[in-house]
Amino acid sequence: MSARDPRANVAAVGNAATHVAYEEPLLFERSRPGRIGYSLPALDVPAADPAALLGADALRAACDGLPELSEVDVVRHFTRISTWNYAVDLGLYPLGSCTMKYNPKLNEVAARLPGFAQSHPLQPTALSQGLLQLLHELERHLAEISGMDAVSLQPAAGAQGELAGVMMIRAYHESRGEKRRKVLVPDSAHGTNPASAALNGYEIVSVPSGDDGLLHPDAVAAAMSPEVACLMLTNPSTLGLFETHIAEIAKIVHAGGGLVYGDGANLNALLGIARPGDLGIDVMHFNLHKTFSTPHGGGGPGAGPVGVKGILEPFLPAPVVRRATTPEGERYFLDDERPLSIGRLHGNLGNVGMLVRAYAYVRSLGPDGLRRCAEMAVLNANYLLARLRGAYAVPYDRRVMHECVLSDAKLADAHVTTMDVAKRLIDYGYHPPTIYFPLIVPGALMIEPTESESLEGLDRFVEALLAIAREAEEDPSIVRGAPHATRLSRLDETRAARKPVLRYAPAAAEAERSRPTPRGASR
Amino acid sequence: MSARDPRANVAAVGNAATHVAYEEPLLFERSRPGRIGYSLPALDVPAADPAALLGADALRAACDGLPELSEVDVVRHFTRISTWNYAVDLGLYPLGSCTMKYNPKLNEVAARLPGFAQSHPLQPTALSQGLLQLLHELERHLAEISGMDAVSLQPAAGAQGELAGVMMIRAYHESRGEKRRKVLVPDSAHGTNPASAALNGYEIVSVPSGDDGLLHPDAVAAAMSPEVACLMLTNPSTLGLFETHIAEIAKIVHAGGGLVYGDGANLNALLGIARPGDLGIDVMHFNLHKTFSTPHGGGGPGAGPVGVKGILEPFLPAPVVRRATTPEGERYFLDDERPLSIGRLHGNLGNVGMLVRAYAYVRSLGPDGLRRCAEMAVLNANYLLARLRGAYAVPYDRRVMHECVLSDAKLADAHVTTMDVAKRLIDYGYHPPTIYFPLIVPGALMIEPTESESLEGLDRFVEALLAIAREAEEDPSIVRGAPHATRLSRLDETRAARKPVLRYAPAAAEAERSRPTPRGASR
Amino acid sequence: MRYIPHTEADVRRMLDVIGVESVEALFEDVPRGLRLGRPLEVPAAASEHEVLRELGALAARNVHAESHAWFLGAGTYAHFVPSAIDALASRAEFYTSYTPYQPEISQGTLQTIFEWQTMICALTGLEVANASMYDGASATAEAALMAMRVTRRSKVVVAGLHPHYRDVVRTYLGGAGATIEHASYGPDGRTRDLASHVDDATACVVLQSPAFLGPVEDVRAAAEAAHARGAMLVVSVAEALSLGLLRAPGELGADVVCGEAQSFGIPMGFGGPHLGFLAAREKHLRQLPGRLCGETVDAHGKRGFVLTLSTREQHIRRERATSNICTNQGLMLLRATIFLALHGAHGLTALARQNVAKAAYLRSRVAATPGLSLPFSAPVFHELVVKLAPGDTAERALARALDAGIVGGLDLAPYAPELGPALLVCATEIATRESIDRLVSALGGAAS
Amino acid sequence: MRYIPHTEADVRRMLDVIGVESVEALFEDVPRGLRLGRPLEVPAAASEHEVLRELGALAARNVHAESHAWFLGAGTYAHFVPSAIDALASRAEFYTSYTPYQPEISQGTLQTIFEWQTMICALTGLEVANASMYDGASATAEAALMAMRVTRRSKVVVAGLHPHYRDVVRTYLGGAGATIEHASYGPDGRTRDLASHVDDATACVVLQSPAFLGPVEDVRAAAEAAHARGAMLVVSVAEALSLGLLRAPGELGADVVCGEAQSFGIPMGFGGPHLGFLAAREKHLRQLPGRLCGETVDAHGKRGFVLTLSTREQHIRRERATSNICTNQGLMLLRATIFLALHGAHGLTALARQNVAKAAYLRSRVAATPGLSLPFSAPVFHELVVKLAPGDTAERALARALDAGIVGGLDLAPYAPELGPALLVCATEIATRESIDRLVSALGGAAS
Ligand SMILES: Cc1ncc(COP(=O)(O)O)c(C=O)c1O
Ligand SMILES: Cc1ncc(COP(=O)(O)O)c(C=O)c1O
Repeated sequence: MSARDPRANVAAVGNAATHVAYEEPLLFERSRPGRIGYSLPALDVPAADPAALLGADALRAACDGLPELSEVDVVRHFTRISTWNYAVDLGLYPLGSCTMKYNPKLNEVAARLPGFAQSHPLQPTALSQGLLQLLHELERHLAEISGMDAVSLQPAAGAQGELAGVMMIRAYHESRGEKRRKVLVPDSAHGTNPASAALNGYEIVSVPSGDDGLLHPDAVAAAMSPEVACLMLTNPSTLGLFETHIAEIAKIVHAGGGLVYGDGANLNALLGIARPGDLGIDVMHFNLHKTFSTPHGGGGPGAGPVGVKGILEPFLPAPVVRRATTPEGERYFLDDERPLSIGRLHGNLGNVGMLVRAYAYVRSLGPDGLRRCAEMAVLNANYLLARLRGAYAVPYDRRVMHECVLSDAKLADAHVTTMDVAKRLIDYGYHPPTIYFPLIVPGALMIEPTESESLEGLDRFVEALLAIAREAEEDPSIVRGAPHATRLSRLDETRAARKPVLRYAPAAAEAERSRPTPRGASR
Repeated sequence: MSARDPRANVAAVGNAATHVAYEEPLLFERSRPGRIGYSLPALDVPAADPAALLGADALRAACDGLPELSEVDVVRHFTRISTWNYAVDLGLYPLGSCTMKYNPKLNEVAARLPGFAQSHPLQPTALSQGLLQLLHELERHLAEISGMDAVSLQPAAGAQGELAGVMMIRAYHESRGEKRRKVLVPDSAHGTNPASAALNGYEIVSVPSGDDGLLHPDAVAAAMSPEVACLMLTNPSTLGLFETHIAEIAKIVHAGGGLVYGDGANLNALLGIARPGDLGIDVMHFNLHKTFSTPHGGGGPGAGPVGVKGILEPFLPAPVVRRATTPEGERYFLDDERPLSIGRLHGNLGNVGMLVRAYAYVRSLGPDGLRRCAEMAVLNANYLLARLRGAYAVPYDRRVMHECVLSDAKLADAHVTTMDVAKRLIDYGYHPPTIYFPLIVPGALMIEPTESESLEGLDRFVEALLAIAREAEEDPSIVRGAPHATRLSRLDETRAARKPVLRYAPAAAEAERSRPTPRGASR
Repeated sequence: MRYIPHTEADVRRMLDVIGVESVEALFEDVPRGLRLGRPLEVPAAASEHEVLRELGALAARNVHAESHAWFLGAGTYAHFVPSAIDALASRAEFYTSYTPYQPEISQGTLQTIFEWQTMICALTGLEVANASMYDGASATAEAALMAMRVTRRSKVVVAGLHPHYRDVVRTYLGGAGATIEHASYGPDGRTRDLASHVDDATACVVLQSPAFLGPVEDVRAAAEAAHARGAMLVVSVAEALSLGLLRAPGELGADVVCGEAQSFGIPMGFGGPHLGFLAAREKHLRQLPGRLCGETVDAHGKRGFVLTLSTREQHIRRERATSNICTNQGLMLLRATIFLALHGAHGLTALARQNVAKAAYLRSRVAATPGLSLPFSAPVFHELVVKLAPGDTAERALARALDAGIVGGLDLAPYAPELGPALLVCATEIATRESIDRLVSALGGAAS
Repeated sequence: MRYIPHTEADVRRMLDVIGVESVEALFEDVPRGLRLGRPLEVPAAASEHEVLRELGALAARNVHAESHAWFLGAGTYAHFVPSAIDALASRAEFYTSYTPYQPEISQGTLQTIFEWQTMICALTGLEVANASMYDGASATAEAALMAMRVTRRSKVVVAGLHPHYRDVVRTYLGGAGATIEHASYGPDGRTRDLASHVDDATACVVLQSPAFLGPVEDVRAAAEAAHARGAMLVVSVAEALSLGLLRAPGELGADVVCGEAQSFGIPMGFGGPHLGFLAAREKHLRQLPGRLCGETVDAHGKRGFVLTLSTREQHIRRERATSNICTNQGLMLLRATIFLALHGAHGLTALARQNVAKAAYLRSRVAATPGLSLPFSAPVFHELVVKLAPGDTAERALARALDAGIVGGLDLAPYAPELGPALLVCATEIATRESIDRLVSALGGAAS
């Protein structure tokens, strides 16, 4: 292979290769009239005439626009396109802030038990005692792990947990006759924080991080006022740093009558080490799809339970699961008589299937295992930082927790960007890290290895990143043109946004594909 | 892409691409002392000292040579290496004689029901009535489909079915005081036929096929003698041809006191159309992993039930499943009192998990669906033949059944062989057909599309084969050097056989890899 | 621990590279006084087999749709799930991947989303659909918020809504200063006098059809009532399967169609994870909440898909985003897309017709049973209200059904006490004639 | 039919290309008189849901290891199967592929086989292992045939063998003109006087250890007895897990080690599919039956794997092949390889030790229970014979156990009637102390 062969270094790292892959059109392009992929039992009741029952005008004859396919077609379609995805089960998936840890197979089996998967949220509670007990125990475990007093499992993801949390804060202030209008959000925060606060009608006040990347008490004090309902902070922060001033900051907010919301996305770093509830946080969410190993599913479902201190308990989403000791033993029921509750957030009790998985995870790890997660996650992140420090810029170079944030500053001379490094990593057989976040780090590469990665796995990943840094110097166009090993080369995101094509339309698809496309139009 | 780019035509056919793939060492190379991938419950009985119980000399301390891995390692290892495989769920898998039809997902669910998967072959039959009923009904369905009088589900694959069948033939003759020493096997037969007969101590007499590829009565008559225990034939034959003289041939064998064994590997072509039992066949095997959709599993497990006419029933493998009508209703039991039985072939009742799948398949298709399989399988094979006839040589060009056999005769001038065409098909996104079999066709390409393939799927496959034929003329080295799109290029099978390395040995592996390897050493 | 690969030797080597003495030292930034200093009080780790046994025992203490004949719906429906769905959704490439931020290595997920968006547009009769919401309830709340943004009005009229959806809408809209008005049902069970609730401050009418109590609503009339005052019509479909038979609400005038697609291949799962969907007209695209997947090309002009228009979203727009949603219900979207691909243009309609036939048979049996009655005459899809004999109670009727191996429906007392003792009963394609007969005789059993 | 994609339009176009009028015409080579001419008499097609319901009902009519506490072994063992195994073996790339004839597109399967061969060599203490046999019984038969080929002798002495294995050996060897001699067990339960059966015509001794009735046999002594007369020693291991603790038979003198690896992650499945294995010394490689996978390089010198030495096999060697086996138990080999990878060098031993401890506890409880007795003193792995009280019967004892929710073992009457009323009882790691206590009290219950 020549030095210009984009596969040269890749082969040296020994993690990636190319292999035959399969093209696959859209379902609609595979469709043929009359093909069938389903079966229905013979109707054992008199056939009803929907037109007579519902009026012909209310009906459609068929679902035009849906494809017609055999089961074979459908199975192959999805099997083939699945192979275009990267996945945790294929390797290191270092998306910072996302905690792409291993998703245990045991959890998948547990969640599919018919007594969980085939049960109905409205069946009488006497007939769902097993599930209610599980939910109640999971609430207790999460409360213990976080140092909170009570937990609601209803929120379907972290952002909905935030929404619930801020709502409780609002309800709390309102219950005290206070109308506070502002929420403090550090400039390093995840976008869901301000968005969730805004959904509550709050005005967002951005609090700048200090030069060391940390949130400083004086910055919070400066922003604090009687208008402030709460501070939303993330600890460890999105820079992967433990907010060392958290106790003092919480004191300042509390002194001003405000509350402290904790974004629990990074809880993995603290399991068994420290508890948000002990750090001054009044309300927080958990991302069970991060810390508690439930799979991300290509974009969900997740689960975002919310935990609160006692003062906020009356405001928890309704209903709540309760346990009662009766003459027949422990009984679980749903309590809907919650006059101060912010109300329901979910049509039912939440993403229960994910809660079952998280429960299985807590039971599998126990106290020692949970702590070991935090320890090894932090060890991994610090090891990566130590090994990459020379080749990549480290904007805030200090001890990190579960993730480290690098940048492309050193590559600027070669006109190689974080985007290029990310895409080139794909050629080396890795999913890229989170990029361009947090926003306060220009060209951020946010790397979270999680505890699931072994030393030699990290070493191979480091080799890839070091090789890319060398390539950036020696042959930057290889990096800028990446990925080279994928079925599709770099995709034109600008074009997608400028002229949105958001669904398949037969004619449009034809025209689209015959239109000459300018090479290199993508950034 | 230049004309020499091996991917050029491939892209035009639109079936294949290359994509990033993942390298993966052997389990042993991933191993690290102290890593753990299992969990055991805490021991709830007194710990036993095996050395005291069994004697220290009888024990080992640990299983040296086994790797040490975490669950994460193991999951990734097998997920990664799985992506190097082709599969029915990825596309057309035209292995002739193998009937790589779609493996319904329903069958996989059914076989995993705990009442099937977790039950024990020796539990009292009163506690296995559901399974025994299923087995009994499957026997009846197979008997009806094949026109046989009785069926044993014991054989674990086709070859074991053959073994059982020939054993019954031997037992039959012996029961009549006859010691016949020969078995007639057509030259087009699968290797298991002579091997199974030889295992029975028979001498094999090869019967030549006629110029039209068919077995002719005169050839059989010429080979027939009182020494002949049976003729083993395959209908449709391995050339994909219906043996039109079968009735007359059977008559000749029967007249000579012999029996006719039917290799049922190609039964798919006859479902609902004609029945081996009506064609003069006395005993046959089924390959449930071919005709009845059970998955091939990368080399099994299969299931090879054997069906017999009444005269052979007493010789069936023991035990057999029986039904009795009792005052409490139908009851199923195992009958082991079979004095003439050839005995057991399997430690238990056979590959029951595969039998459950086959049962689900028969129930899903019903009489019409089974016949439709045969019809569409035959339609597909004839369509392929019609479209490929121009570009590839057709040694026996006549109406075919479920498969067609081509050859590389037309490519000889270009020095392109069947092996080359097969490997080049991989670049086009297909598994190659069966090659160099049947042995009577030099350079055979034996293509069995099965009924699972759609018209447009066949058209794409035809385009690939036509493109390869063109390449063979225009740029044969591309074909000879194939595959180009795979992680590994063509493998050196000669070297593997000359100096067998059949297990991993750390030192050997090192030495092996550092040894310079002659390029182009493979054929 | 089998999920964590580190050996003690690994840990040592890594600490050396980092240059610290101990793992403990890595946590030096955590002030001592803030550390936990004791083991967590959660149960000790159990082995895989023990965990499965424990969970198996908990699972066994819930009735479910395989243990009992099933007539309980009310927003969560017992339909058959083809086996291919779980087989495909269990591919690690789908379920252990993240949101497809890096398109070159996520085309499997992205193409699926694009296919889903296309199918939801076809089913709703609208032009743009997003890549899922948490569930039908929050999708409905987000739809109302969207209408408020589009119209810059703050009143929302709701009709026919599942009471839980109503609650969630109230919760979500609390921060936006909305007022919510409920239109009630008339004697036939359908929403009445909708127009009287709509005024110039009305952002939208949110109409559920089929309504919570079963009736298929008059979407066209609702659209006229809303549009007459410049309000939008949001149609919420808590049973997406009904779209297989009923005319697309978009064709009848709905501006936004949202709802719950659990019926498309997703197990009931004690209420979640399910699958919210939301579709709208192209002109409102910039106000749409949630993720969107769009078509584009790669550097060689080959078609591919990317997440797009993320300037609407929280990670770019932050407090000015159209929603705070981030993680959504991706894997459920995959399941539903597979379901729709399997059923296709005709299968979905055929399946919907079976549901209608089962409910019609149930209705006829109820009508013929002394003691039971049908309070509403409006046509239904697969769910209807059954009034019990005077003096009977829903609890007793359900207990009789349970004795017959049947989960018989929803006790309406907490939701519609005005109906007296009544059940909401749902008959899907999985209800056999025989089980319907047994149900009806159990429910009517008070009379005997 | 959803498995068959052809539309009527497709069929028409294809017939046109072929140049025939009808599908029927394609079958013109099938003489009219030989055609069936009527629909097959199998039940009409059922929908997917109906098939699953029907099979669910059939499945529900079998007891199984999740419905009952389990002490029945006798060659098929109830062990815990880690969840990762089914997750991985359910990958379509593994289970819907064929035997890896085309190595460039089958490396996943081939590398797995190579790993399996390596691990079986490690466990047996031998040098070459094949890619599986149908089951332990046929593997044992094939091993005996192999010994006959190697030694060119025809007498086979069997000892300690599972009666079903014995039957299968007899069946397989019938065509080869072998004579089979049985060595019986002595007072401690172990094989006695083995040497007295071995003579110069003896091809091999086939010794099962642990023996069918439980005792761990003296492999070294058996090797000496066999080798003394130029015969080979075949050790058959019906419980592969015992190799996790017991010294590798190859180290003790066995020439061939074969057996059943169902315990390595394969469900009992009413007896199959299971996994036969077979290992031997390198010098006998050319006589080995079954498929072999070997290491090689590709055209660029990169390591890869292929099926090799197929000149031993039926498809090349035909009637002179070492075996007729073709399709074997590939997917079960994958499961077992995953199982061994998860358990590894130490886990397998730890698991085996738990089995020993459970059986030791069972033994101690039996010894302490009036009425029950232990006929044999030889050490066992996890299975042992329990003699019932005089006057009791195995059937009654098992019925008492069943009443207590326990499947209590194998009635030995058909297999070893000389023992009187007795059971073969197996306690694996899944047996809890509490269930062992309950079992023993149920078995001893005749006394009370
Ligand atoms: C720091 C942080 N906060 C909040 C969220 C939102 O969580 P979810 O995606 O579960 O809604 C994320 C997830 O990406 C996050 O990284
Ligand atoms: C014609 C024919 N006969 C027999 C067999 C042997 O069947 P099995 O592989 O199931 O043992 C095969 C399988 O390849 C075959 O194609």
